[in-house]
Amino acid sequence: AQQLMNNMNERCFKACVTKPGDSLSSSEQTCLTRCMDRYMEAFNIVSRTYVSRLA
Amino acid sequence: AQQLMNNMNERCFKACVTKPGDSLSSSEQTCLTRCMDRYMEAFNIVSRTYVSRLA
Amino acid sequence: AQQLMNNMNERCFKACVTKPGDSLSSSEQTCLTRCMDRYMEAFNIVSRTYVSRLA
Amino acid sequence: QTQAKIHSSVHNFTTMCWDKCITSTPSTRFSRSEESCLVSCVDRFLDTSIFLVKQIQERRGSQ
Amino acid sequence: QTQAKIHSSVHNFTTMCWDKCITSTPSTRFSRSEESCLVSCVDRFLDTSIFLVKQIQERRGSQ
Amino acid sequence: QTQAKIHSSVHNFTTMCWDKCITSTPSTRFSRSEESCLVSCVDRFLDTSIFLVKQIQERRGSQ
Repeated sequence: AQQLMNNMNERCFKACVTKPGDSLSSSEQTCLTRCMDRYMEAFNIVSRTYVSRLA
Repeated sequence: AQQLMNNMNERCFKACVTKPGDSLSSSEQTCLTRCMDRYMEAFNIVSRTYVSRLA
Repeated sequence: AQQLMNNMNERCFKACVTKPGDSLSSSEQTCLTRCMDRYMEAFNIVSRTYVSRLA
Repeated sequence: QTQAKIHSSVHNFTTMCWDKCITSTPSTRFSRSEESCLVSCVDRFLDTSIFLVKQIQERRGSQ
Repeated sequence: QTQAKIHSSVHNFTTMCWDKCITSTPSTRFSRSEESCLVSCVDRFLDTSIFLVKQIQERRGSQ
Repeated sequence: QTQAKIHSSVHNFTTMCWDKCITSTPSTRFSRSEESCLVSCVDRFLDTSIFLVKQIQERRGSQ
């Protein structure tokens, strides 16, 4: 879970906080919440696809 | 050899399969074969150049 | 210190030697000297900011 | 293949395929093309590994 | 947090924030915007980590 | 320098110089400029390391 969090933090920070300002703006926070959901979904899609190939 | 394969796979996939489709197209396969040859050639050039500097 | 040198070498080579030639040109050397100073400054800024958050 | 190696591959594939397929700002859901890109990215990467290993073996055989 | 982990984080943040904030050829000094970007990059990255952890905890709580 | 460290450096240089020098789709052979870029990339990277170490030593000496 640590690895997932680290990679997600990095990707979502890169995608959502393009110009770091004085605080996380509300639009950045909205983006981060969506990015978190999408990243976990991507992880599940990748996991499912990979495991189905190993079977 | 494992490290060489992993790096080559990653670089050649990136260079040749820009939009992953339903299967590897024949043009993607041609690109992969060339990329493999070039990557090994690059590895040899780098290796030779580096070793000549150590001598 | 080794880690700092490795990361600095990589970043400054990327920033200053965009088209590697027959030797390091004087403008590349000037760029590298500046890049070294800026990289160390960046390291200090990041270090200070991070430590102040941990306190 | 051990459990740990599979896990580490899934993490690698997720970051690699995220970088390849998700180029716009994250939205409330994946577009159809983003989702199919993620699936194909994993499948074609595995195909690429197999393809390259076969190429190497063929050459060794023909030497 | 151990000393070694802090050190490794500082190295990671330096490379990540350098890549995000320093886009022009290195000069005799940082511009004001480069310097403030480096500071904000570290602060907002830490905010992002805290924000995402909280989001996950809230969801777990509401399940 | 041990054998293992040299090996690991060759892998690092190959990926770094590949990314710097090979920007078009791989062809049946390297262009002359790609090949000379690969050689110069390794040589100038080693020069850069030596140059930066010297700069640091000079400053320490003059303090």
